[in-house]
Amino acid sequence: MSQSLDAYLVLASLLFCIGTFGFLARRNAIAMLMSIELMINAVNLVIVAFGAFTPELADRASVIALIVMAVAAAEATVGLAIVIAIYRNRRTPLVDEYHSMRE
Amino acid sequence: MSAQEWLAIGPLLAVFALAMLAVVLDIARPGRDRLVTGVMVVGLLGAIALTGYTAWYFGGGEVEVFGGAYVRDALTSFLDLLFLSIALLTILFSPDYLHPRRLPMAEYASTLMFAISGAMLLGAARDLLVLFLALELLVLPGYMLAGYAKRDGLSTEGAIKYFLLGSFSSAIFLFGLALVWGFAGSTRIPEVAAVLTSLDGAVSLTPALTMGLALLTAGVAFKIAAVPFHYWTPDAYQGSPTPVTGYLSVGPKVAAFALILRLFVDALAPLKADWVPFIVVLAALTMTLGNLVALTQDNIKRMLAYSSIAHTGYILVGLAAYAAAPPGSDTERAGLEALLFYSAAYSFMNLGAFAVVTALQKRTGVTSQITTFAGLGRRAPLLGALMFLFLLSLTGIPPLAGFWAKAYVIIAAVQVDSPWLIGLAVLTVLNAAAAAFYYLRIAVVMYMGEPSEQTAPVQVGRLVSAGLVLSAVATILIGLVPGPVIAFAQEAARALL
Amino acid sequence: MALPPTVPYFDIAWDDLLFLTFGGLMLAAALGVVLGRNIIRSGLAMILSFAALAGIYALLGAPLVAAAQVLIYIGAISVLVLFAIMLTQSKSGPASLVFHHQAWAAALAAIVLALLLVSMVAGAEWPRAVAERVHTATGDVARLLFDEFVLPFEVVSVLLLAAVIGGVFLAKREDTDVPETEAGARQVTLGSEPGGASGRAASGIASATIVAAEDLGRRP
Amino acid sequence: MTTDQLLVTLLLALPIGGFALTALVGRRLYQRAWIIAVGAIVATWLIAMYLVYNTLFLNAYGAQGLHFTLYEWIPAGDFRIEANFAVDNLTAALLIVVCTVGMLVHVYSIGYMAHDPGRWRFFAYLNLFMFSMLLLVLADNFLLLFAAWELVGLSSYLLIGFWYGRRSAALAAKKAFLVNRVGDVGFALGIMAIWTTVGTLNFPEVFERIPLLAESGVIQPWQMTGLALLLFLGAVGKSAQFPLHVWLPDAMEGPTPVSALIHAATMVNAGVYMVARANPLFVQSPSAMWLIAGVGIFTAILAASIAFTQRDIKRVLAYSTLSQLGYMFAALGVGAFTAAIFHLMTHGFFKGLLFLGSGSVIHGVHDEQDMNRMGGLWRKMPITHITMLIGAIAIAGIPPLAGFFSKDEILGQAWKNGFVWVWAIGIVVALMTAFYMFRLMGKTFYGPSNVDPAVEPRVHESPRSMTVPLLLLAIPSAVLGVALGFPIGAGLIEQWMEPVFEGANEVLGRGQAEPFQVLGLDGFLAGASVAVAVLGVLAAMRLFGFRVPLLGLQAKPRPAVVERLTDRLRPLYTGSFHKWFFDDLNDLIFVRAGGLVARGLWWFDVHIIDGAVNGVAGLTQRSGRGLRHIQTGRVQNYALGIALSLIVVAVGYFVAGGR
Repeated sequence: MSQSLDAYLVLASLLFCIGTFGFLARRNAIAMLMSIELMINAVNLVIVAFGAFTPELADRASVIALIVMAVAAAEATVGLAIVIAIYRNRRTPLVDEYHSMRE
Repeated sequence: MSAQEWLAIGPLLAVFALAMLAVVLDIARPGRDRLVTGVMVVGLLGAIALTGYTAWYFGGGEVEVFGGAYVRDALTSFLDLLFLSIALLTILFSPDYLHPRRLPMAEYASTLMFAISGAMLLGAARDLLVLFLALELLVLPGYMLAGYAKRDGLSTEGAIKYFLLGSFSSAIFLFGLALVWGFAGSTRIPEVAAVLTSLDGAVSLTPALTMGLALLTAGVAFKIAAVPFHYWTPDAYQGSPTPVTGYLSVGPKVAAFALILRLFVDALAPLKADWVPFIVVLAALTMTLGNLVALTQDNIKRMLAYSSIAHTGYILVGLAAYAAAPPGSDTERAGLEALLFYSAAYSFMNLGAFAVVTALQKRTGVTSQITTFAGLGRRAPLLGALMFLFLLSLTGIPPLAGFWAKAYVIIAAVQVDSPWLIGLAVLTVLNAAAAAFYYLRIAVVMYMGEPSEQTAPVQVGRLVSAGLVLSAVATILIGLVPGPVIAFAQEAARALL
Repeated sequence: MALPPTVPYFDIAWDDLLFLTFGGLMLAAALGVVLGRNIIRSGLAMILSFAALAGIYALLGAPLVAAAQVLIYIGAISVLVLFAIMLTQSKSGPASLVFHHQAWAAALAAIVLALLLVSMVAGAEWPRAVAERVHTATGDVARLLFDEFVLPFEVVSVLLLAAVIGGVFLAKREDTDVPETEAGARQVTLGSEPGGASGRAASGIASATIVAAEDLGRRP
Repeated sequence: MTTDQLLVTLLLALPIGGFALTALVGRRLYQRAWIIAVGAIVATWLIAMYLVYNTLFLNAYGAQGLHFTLYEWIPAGDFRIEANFAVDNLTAALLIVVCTVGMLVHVYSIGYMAHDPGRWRFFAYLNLFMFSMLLLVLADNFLLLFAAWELVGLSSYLLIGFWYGRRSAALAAKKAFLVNRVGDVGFALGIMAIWTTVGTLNFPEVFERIPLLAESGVIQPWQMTGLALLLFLGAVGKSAQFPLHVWLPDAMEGPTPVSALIHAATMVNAGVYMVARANPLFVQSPSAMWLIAGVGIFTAILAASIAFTQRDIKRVLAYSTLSQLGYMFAALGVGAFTAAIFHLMTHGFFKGLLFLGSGSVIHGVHDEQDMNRMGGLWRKMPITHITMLIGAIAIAGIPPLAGFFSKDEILGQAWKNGFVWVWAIGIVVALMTAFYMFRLMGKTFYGPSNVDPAVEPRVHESPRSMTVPLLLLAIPSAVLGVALGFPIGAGLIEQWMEPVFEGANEVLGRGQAEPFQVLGLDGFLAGASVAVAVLGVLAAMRLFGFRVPLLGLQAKPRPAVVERLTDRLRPLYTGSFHKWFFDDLNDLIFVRAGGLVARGLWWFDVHIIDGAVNGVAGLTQRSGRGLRHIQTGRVQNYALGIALSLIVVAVGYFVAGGR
């Protein structure tokens, strides 16, 4: 099982969908952000898994995974900064209460 | 690295340098907004000159840098010039909006430069990983620009909506990239294309590629704001500070099309028969819904947001024409040319329209309701005339840029011998006609509406005037003498095929 | 001491056991993240999930990635997230309503997406994949980073710089008093005087901002 | 570039240069803002006349005319589009009308707009319009024609809305633009269809290949009909035919010279010109021709019936224009292309004259347009009176003035080509035309004065810059018919147009026109049209008054009789007076229903997810999770929309990938 690429991919897919669910269902901006982190981690798992089972990708997968982590860090920084900024205006982290613009 | 290679990445390095210079200047001389603006304008003009020189130096040839991850060809130069012009115009339009609201220029300029460098990198990347990074470098600063008026509830609301949905779509896009990468075994685009070509249509789509394509399609459709992935656009556009809205409506959009060119047209071209139906459907939905909803809007920024969605649809028609044409045909190239030409024409006229809104909002407290424009034709005849010009071009009236852009796209679609594409062309014509309704509505309000009492005179700053004139001249010139732009677009399209 | 080749009684390989343990832990923790009613617990569950993922990376023979996972995610991102949670908690404690009312639809969408993804993965063939796991040499990774991937590496540094510059601006507290907001100025038309009306109309949001700022200032 | 090519280029360069210059420096010329614009147009006129002389009289460019390419728009591949122009006999005929009326309107405007502070803008727009119109008649390919088509629409928009401070003017301008836009869609689609079927847009090549393609069956008859009808839709919009006629009467909100230039003599003729230009295409589809004839003659009678009861002098003329344009389309439809162009020319002159005359009247009575507040003006405005009388006789179709020849030609051809019903309706329209024109004359110039007593003493003849153009226009209105149309069926116009419509006539099976027989069918037809015209004139004279001082002829108006007639025909009167309720109908169908559809779709966009979500929310509440009512948060809705779309796309790929 641990020797099969498919197993890791299935695992990653499930993690991705859990993240998707969290993103679609949670009201808290930070919870949504965490869900996105889960999704990105799922993709990273896919990348590392490919590397582990494909000789010419083996080293490259590690590099790519590291870079994706850095991107995720940058994204988290920006996201949290925006969350803090809007919290100052609205006093709530609940995204569904930001609805001044619609239609 | 050889001197040639340094020259090839020169424009990109220049923009990076500008981004950092803005911050350094602010540290050395805090609060000197005009200094920052001046340095940015001069720097961007220099970067434009450098890009022009580079384009001339390399001509139709191409140079690969970083072992093939970065390429400087005609397409890169075309897009670089376009992005740099967008940056220059945005910088010109911004101080008049930021200053009265006490928003600092340095961080703004720096963030904008980072975003532009991301856009430029998107147009030059021949590596899946670089494409992803460039995309993030484009959009992350974009989120921050959207929320730049951080004390403004609407701005931060737009930013968080844009950020959350954008990150969601980035994750989807990344998943797609990973699957394609795992299948093809390389991040380099030529190698990916080679692997996909070797499939040779025997098995058209393996399950892995199917899912990869689906995720990638959804990802890029979000970035260009194609219906039904467009939901973020109106809110993000309405909330953002107006000059940022102008930038968002062209910069990230054209850059996302650059991504499409490098990814779908370059790497995934062997599968184009598989993805073209989705482009056709997206184009049809996008232009129709964008136009219909724009008809009902009362907020000018929101109206222009929906209108920009409609324009995305028109640009997609060019892509569809490329994808539906038989490989290697002239028609194939015509589609790409139309896409590039439309992007260029659209950038100038749309930025111009937003710049007029920005100019009106120099005074704080001026809303972006359509009533803001009431009587503008009499209060500020020149500003009104310019707005009218941009609106006419957006409507597609000859001889302005917008007319040829639409004509080009339509002709490219019609040339493809396919009922679907002809249907799409017909739909484009119908949509272009319908669009006149809401563009003219603004014109009528401008010339007919009664301005409210005690209207203060409209004052247009020098920088904004310069930017407006530049946009107007570009809109008129591209319309009157489209030849050079088309020739350039042709060369750029040839670089892809 | 040598372990038996398979797990006693269960007759599965040790690797498989680790895989199941880490995988199960990761998914369970992830579910905890999205389902947890208390946002702080969600944050802690996320750390657990990331840690389990680091274990899987190690199992996959990518120790460098595993190490980075621990350092970057658990060390940096999670802490950042926890800080943000602290900063944005209203005094009434965790929101009593965790899910948006479309949670059912969201669950349905996620399940359909999972079905699609899993069926794809099950049916997929990867032309380059081999049956046996291959191991990564850390030295090669470093070499690649400065050779084939030098451009991405440089771009990442620019990206982080951009994020920091913008992020600091957005998150830092302002000393200025009256915010100029379009939301506040909604009812104000073109003709009104610049100072008075728009300022008055915006005062609601202004006070909210000031309260928020004070509140933040009081926190450790 | 040869001299002639240079001249054609100048023909375009002068007006656009005049536009640019006037726009730039016109404001600083104050009272003399007209100087550049009028100078440019006079020069244009001289060049145009030289070209016309070369083309029509010297036949200097051969039967095919002068064709040349100014520059190539896109110089590569099969994607080539050129800026190419042509001057042939048809173009020359149009140049006569466009340039002459255009020049006279420019001169007239010097006086008419003398007191308007925005006059520099007006002259700039006028020049822009002249450029567009010249581009339209000179263009030698469909795309260029389309560009000019849009440009005349734009300049017409600017001119109708010239007094944009008036709400009605701005609305009329918008209406004109948008209604035209509907027609343009058809035109654009037609051009696309030509591109796909023929593979080129250049006129000579398209018209050469079309008959061959039709013969070989590459283009099926139904496709040909569709093609023709799409193009015709464009013509319907621009030339204001039923049902897109609604914009023209409203367009009278523009300054009167504009009405004369654009809405009588030039732009509205663009549709007629285009159909005539594309005659090789239209003759391939008999059913399309039949429809064109039907639409034309229906518009003619509809508009004439409305003109009966209108009170606004310009509106009467506007409906009369519609009606005459209807005649032209009827002529095109029955295959009488030459007659259509002939009528286009004569109508351009006498309707331009009538409009300018009405402008003079309005100017004289201080901006009053209601005919019930005029009367007795013949004595105070003698030149205006005489010239308008010439115009009225011309349009009524009384020989030997211009209208008789062209109108008779149309009616005669309709009968001879087997369209007796067109002839029958046409003859009724002729009766009505004569009647309402002399109703206009009676109410305005004869009869007792109803002018506002405050204004009465100050009523005066217009300045010379206005009366001279009237006099100059009266000449062609009087003699053009004889000059071109006599002898009937073999006049100059027939010779000129013969090479243009040769192919079409061949397809329709027309041989050489037979000589006119006074005692045969020709005589009967001519007699009939003269008879009805005279009848109409006499009836109007009896009811609304008449006076010819030299001959001692005079008649008093009989308002009582008019009143009685009106009462007896009340429903007809009401219908006519309210323009048969077309505007209300349009409002109902297009504005209301269109708005409804748009709103519905907008609602769909905004609420579809909401709706689904709210449904789910209701379900959730019932299932007892105790969720409180929350306001709808958008981001999650958006995200769900994106996720669902992703699923649809993925499923789509799975299904499509299975091929």
